[in-house]
Amino acid sequence: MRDRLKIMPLLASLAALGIIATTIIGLPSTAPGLSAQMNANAETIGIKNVVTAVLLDFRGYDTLLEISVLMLATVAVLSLRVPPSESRRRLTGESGLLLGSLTRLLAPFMIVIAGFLVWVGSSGPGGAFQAGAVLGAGGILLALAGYDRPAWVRQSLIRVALTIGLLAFIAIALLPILNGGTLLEYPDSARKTLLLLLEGLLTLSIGASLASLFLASASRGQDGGGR
Amino acid sequence: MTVWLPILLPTLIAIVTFVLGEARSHARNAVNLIGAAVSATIVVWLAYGAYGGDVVASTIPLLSGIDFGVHADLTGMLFSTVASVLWFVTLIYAIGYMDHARDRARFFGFFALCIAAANGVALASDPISLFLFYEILTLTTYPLVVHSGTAEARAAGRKYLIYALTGGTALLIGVAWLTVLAGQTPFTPGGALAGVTGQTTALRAIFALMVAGFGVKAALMPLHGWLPGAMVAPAPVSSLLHAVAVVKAGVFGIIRLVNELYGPEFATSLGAAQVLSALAAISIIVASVIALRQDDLKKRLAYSTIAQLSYITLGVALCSPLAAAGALAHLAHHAFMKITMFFTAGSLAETVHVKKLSQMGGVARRMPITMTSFAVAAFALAGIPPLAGFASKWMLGAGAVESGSTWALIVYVAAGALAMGYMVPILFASLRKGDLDATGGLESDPRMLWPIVFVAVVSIVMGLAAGVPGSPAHWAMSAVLPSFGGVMP
Amino acid sequence: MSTYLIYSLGGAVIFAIGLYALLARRHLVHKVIGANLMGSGTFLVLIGLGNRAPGGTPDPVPQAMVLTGIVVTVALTALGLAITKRYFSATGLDDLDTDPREGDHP
Amino acid sequence: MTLVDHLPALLIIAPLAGAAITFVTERSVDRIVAVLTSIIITLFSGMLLYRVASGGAFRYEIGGWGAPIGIDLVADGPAALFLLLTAVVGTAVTIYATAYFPKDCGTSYGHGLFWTLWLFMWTSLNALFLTGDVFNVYVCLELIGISAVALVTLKGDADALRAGARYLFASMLAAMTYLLGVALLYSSTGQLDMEMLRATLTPDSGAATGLALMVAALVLKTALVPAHFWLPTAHASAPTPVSAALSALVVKASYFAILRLMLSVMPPGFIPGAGTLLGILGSMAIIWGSLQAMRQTRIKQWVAYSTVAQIGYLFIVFPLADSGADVLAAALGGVLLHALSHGLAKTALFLGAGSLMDRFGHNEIARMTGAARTLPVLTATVALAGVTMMGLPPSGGFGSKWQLVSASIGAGQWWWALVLGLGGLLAAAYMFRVLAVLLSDTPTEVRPTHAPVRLEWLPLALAVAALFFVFAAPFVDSLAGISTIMLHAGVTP
Repeated sequence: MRDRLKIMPLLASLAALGIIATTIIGLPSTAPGLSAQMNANAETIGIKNVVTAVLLDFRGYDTLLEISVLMLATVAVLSLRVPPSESRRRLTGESGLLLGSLTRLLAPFMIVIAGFLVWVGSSGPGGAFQAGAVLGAGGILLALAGYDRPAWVRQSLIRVALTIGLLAFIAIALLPILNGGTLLEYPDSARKTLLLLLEGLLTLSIGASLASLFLASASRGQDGGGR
Repeated sequence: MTVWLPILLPTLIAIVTFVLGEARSHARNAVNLIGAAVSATIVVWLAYGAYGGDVVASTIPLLSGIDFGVHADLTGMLFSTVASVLWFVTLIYAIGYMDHARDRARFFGFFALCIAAANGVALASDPISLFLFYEILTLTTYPLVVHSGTAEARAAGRKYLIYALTGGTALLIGVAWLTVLAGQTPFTPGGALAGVTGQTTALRAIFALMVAGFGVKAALMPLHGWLPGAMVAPAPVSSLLHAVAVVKAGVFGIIRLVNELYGPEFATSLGAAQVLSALAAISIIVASVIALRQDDLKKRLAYSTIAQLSYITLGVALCSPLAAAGALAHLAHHAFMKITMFFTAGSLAETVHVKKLSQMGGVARRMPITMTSFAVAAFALAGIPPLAGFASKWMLGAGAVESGSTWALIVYVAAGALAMGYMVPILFASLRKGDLDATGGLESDPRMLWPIVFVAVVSIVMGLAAGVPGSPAHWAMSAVLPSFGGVMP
Repeated sequence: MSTYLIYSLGGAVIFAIGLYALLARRHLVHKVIGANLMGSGTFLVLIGLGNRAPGGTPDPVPQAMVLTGIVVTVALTALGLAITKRYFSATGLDDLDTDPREGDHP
Repeated sequence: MTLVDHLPALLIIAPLAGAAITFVTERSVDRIVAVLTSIIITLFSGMLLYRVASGGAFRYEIGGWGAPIGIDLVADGPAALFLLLTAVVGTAVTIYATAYFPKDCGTSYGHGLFWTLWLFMWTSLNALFLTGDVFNVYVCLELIGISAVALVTLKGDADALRAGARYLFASMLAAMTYLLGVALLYSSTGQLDMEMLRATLTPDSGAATGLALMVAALVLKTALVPAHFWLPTAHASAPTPVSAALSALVVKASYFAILRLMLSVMPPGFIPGAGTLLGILGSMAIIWGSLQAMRQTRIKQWVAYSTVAQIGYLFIVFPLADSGADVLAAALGGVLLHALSHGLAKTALFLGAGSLMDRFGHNEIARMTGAARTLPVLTATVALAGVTMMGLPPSGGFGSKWQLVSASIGAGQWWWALVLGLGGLLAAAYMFRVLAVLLSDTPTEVRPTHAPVRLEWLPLALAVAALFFVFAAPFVDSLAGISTIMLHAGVTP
C-alpha cells in the first residue's frame, strides 16, 4: 500500500528542520560544556574513562532510572505476550548445519567478549550496557539456533536474573545512607570494587532483558516460525 | 463558636438522616424534629443576643488573604429565625404529606442541608462567605426539585440549574472583582466601600453582576423563569424553599448588597438603586398580571411570590429607612403568609387531589378549617388591616412617600388591588358547589392541618403586634436603622 | 563549515525525516522506525554539538546522555513492536486508521 | 543526616524496590507488598510535607557531587504537595485494585503483572516531582510513558491495544522532541540543572528554541488541546484503577515539569508569547473538552473528556505569570489547589464510574437510570465529585476558580475570568446531564456484586475530601510560597 505524500506532516518536519538548523548554526563554535569539571573530578576518583565516571558515579541516578526503564520495558513486553499455551510452537525446527555450527563456535566467544567489555569499561570505551548487548545477542542466537532452555533454568530463575542488576543497584545506592552519606555516594575506598561488582550484575540483567525482550514477543506468531 | 451551630447542626442532622436510611422512618423523624427544635432555639437565643446588641462573630482563614466568616447581626438573625422556625413547622407538615412516599431519607436529608445553607446565607458576614453559602444552596435544592425523578421534574431541575448557575457565575465574577478592587469588605451598616474612590464604572458593573446573581433567586424578572417550573417539586419543598428559604436568600442578598455593602446613599449616587427599583416595579406589575390568568393553584401562588419578592426589592431600592424596614419586615410577613397558602395547596392536592382552580368546587365544605386559614392568609397578603401584610405594606408605602418617589406608592397600591384580583377568585372557586368524591372524611391529615392553622394565626399576630419589640416590624426597623445613620428622619 | 556543524546538521535532517515517517506513515512498524530515526538524529546532534570543546576532547556529558537515550529508545522500540505484533494477532491490522470493528464493550 | 533528610531519595527508592520485589515474588504476595509499599510512601510523603512546610524547601545532592556535576533532587512546596496527592491517590488506587483484580488472574490482566507496572509508574511519578535536572526529567517521562502504555494495554483486547498504540506513538514523539530540546539547551548553556540554567539563561542564546521544544513535548504528554487525541481512548479503555491513576496523576506529572520549566527556569517573557499561547490553548481545552464530554454516551469516555477539559484550567497560570509577585502567588496557589482537588475528585469519579459499570454490566450512561435509589453511595460519589469539577463551593475546585479569577482580574486580563466562569457552566452542563439520568425514577435491575464494600465507600471518601478541600487552601497557598517559582518571582520586580 503506497503511502501518498501527506502535506501536514511534511510541513511539520520541514518547519522542525528549519528551526533546529538555524539554532544549531547560531550556536557559538566553541563551548566547553561541563567537560572541564567532569575531567577534573574523574581524576580525583581515579576512573580514566570519563564517560563511565559520568554514567555510573556523577550521574549514577540517571543510570539507575535507565536500568529501571529497561526492566520496565521487559515487564511490559512480558505482560503483552499471548498465553504460552497458544504459542507452544518453538521458534524454529532443528537448526541447519551452518547456523548450528556457527552458534556453537560463537557463543563461548561472545561470553568472553562480554566479560572483557565489563573489565575495560573503567579505562576505555565499554561497560555494562555494551557487555549486556553482546550477552543478549548471544542468548538470542542460541534460541534461534534451536537450543532450548536447560531444565534448571525455570521461570523464577529468569525473573531473578532480570532483576538482580536493579536490586544490586538499589542496595549499593542505599549503602552509603546507612553510614552518613547520601544516595549513590560510593565510599572512596571501595569505589572500584563496588563499581565492578555493579557492572557485572548489570551486564547479566541487561543481557537477560534484551534477550527476553526479543524472545517474549517472538516466540509466538501465526504464520512464521517452525515447520 | 455557637454562631456556627445554626449551620453545622442541620448539616449533622442531614448526615444522620442519610445514614439512617429509608427503613427507620420513626428514628429519622425524631432526629429531624428534635434537631430542628434545638437549632430553632439556638437561633432564637442568638437573635435575642443580637437584639441586646452583642453581635457574636467568628471567622476562619479560607483563601489567599480571605477569611470565611459569620456574624449574628439583627438583619441576618431575622431571616435565620424565620427559616428555622418554619423549618420545624414544615417538618411536621412534610411527615404528614410524605407519609407513603418513597426516598424520604434522601428528601429529609437534603431538606436539612438547604436550611443549613439558608442559615449560612443569613449569617454570612462578608460578600464572599455569602456567595459560598448561596452557591451551596443551589446545589442542595436541585435534588429536591428533581425528587420525584419524573421527566417533568428533571426538566424543571435543568431549567433551575441553568438560571441558578449562570447567576452564580455572574455573582462569582462580581464578588471577585469587588475583592480585587476593595479587598475583603465585611458587611457594615451604611456601606463598606468607603475606601474605593473613583472606579464608578467598575462599581456599577459589579453592582449589576451581583444584582444578576441575587436576582435569579429573588425571581426578579426576567430572571424568574425557573420558579413556576420548580412548582413540580413536592409541596413541602414549594412551601419552605420556594416561598421562604431559597427565594428569600436572593432578596436577602440584595438587602445586604444595598444596605450594608454599597450603602443606600452610595447606591443612589451611582444611579444603580434607581435602575433596580425600576426593574422591581416592572416585576411586581407583570407578575401580578400573569398571576391573574393562572388556573393551576401552585403556579398562581408562584407568580404571586415573584410579585411579593419584588415588593421587597423595590422597598430596598428606594433607599429610605422606612421603606428598607418595610422590606425586611415584608420578608418575614410574606414568608408566613405564603407558606400558609402553599401548605393549603399541598393539602388540597394530597387529600382531595385538586390542583387547579377549576376543580376546586366544594372544597370549602370538605376542608373548612384549611380554607379559612387560606382566606386569612389571602386577605393578609392583599394588605387588609390589621393583618401582617398591611403592616409591612404600610411601611413600604410610607417609605416610598418619604423617599420622594411617590410613583412607588402608586405601584404598591395597584399591586395590592391586583393581589385582591388573584386571591379572591381562589376563595370563590372553593365556595362553589362541586362534585368532590365524598369518600374521605372531613379535613386533611391532622399533621398537615395544624401547621396550616399555626402559620395563619402567626400571620394575624404579626399584624396586630407590629409595634411590639420582637415583632418582625419592630425588629426590621431596629435592624435597618444603623444603615441610615441610626436616626429616624 | 567546521566538522561539528556537518554532523549536527546531518542529525537535524535525520530527525526531520524520522518525524515525517512517524507522523505520515500508516504502518505501525514504519512509525516505530521513524521514531528510531528521530532518536538517532537527536543523538547525532548531541554528539556533534558536544565536540566543540576547545581542547579537542569531546564533552563526556552528551555522550552519557546518548548512551542513556539509546537504552530508552531500545525500550520504546521493543514495546512498540510488541504492541504491533499483539494488535496484529488480535485484529489482523497493521495500522491504526482502519477501525477493527464497530461497537464497543466494557 | 537524619532519616528526614533522606526522604526525597527514599520516596523514589521505596516504590522502585517494591516494583522489583513484586516482579520476583509469587502473585499472591504481590498485593501485600504493594499495599505495604503504598503505606510506607504515604508516611514518607506526609513527613516530607511537614518538613517542607516547617523547614522550607531543600535540595538533596545525589552522590554528594552537587549541581553541575551530579543530579540534585528539589523538595519544595509544590513538589511536596504533588507527592502527597500521588501518595493518597496511589494508596486509594492500590486498595481499589486489590478488589478489582482477581487474586489468581492467571494469564488475564497481563499475567498478573499489574502490581509491578503500577509500582514502576509510582516510582516515576515521585522521581519526576522531585528531580531538579532537565535530562533526568526525560528519563522519568519515559518511565511514566512506558508504564502507562503497558497499564493501558493490560486488558489485551483490541480497543486497549489500539489506545495503547496511539498513546505510545504520542509518547515517542514527545520523548524525541524533548530530548532534542535538551540537546539544544545543553549545547547553548552547558547546564542541565534547573537552578543553574536559571542563572545562565541569556535571551539571545539558542536556549529559547530548546526550551520551546521541551515545553511543546510536555504539552503533548499533558494532552492539552489540540494534542489531546490520545487521552480519551487511553483513559477509557484502561482498567478502572489505571484510568483513575492516569487522569489524576500522570497528566499532572508532565504538567508539573511544564510548571518548573515555564516559571522556575525561564524568566518571565523568555519565550515571547508562550504564556499567552498556553493560556489560549488552556481555554480551548476547557471549552472543547466540556463540549465533547457533553456528547459522550459511554461513562468512561465521559470522564476522560472531563479530564481533557479540567487540564485546561491548569494552564491559566502562565499568561498571569509576569504580572507581579502577588498575582503569581494567587494564580500559582489556584492551579496547585485545582491540581490537588481535581486529582482527588477525578479518582473518585473514575472509580465510581468503574463500579457503576460493574454493577450495571454495561457502560451506556442512558441506561443507568434509577441508580439513586438502587446504588445511593455511587450516585453520591459521582454527584460530590461533580461539585469539584464544576468549581462550586465548598469544593477545592471553587477555591482554585476563585483564586484564578481574582488573579486574572488583578492582572488586568479579565478575559481569563470569563473563560473560567464559562468553564464552570459547561462543567455543570456535562455533569448534571449524567446526574439527571442517575436520579431518574425508571428503575433498572442491578447485578448483585460480590465485590467488597471498599469498592463503593473508598471513592465516596475521596469525593468528600475534594468537596471540603477549599479549607485546605491556606495551607496550599503557604506551600506555593515555598517554591523555586516564587523565589525567582520575588527577585524580579
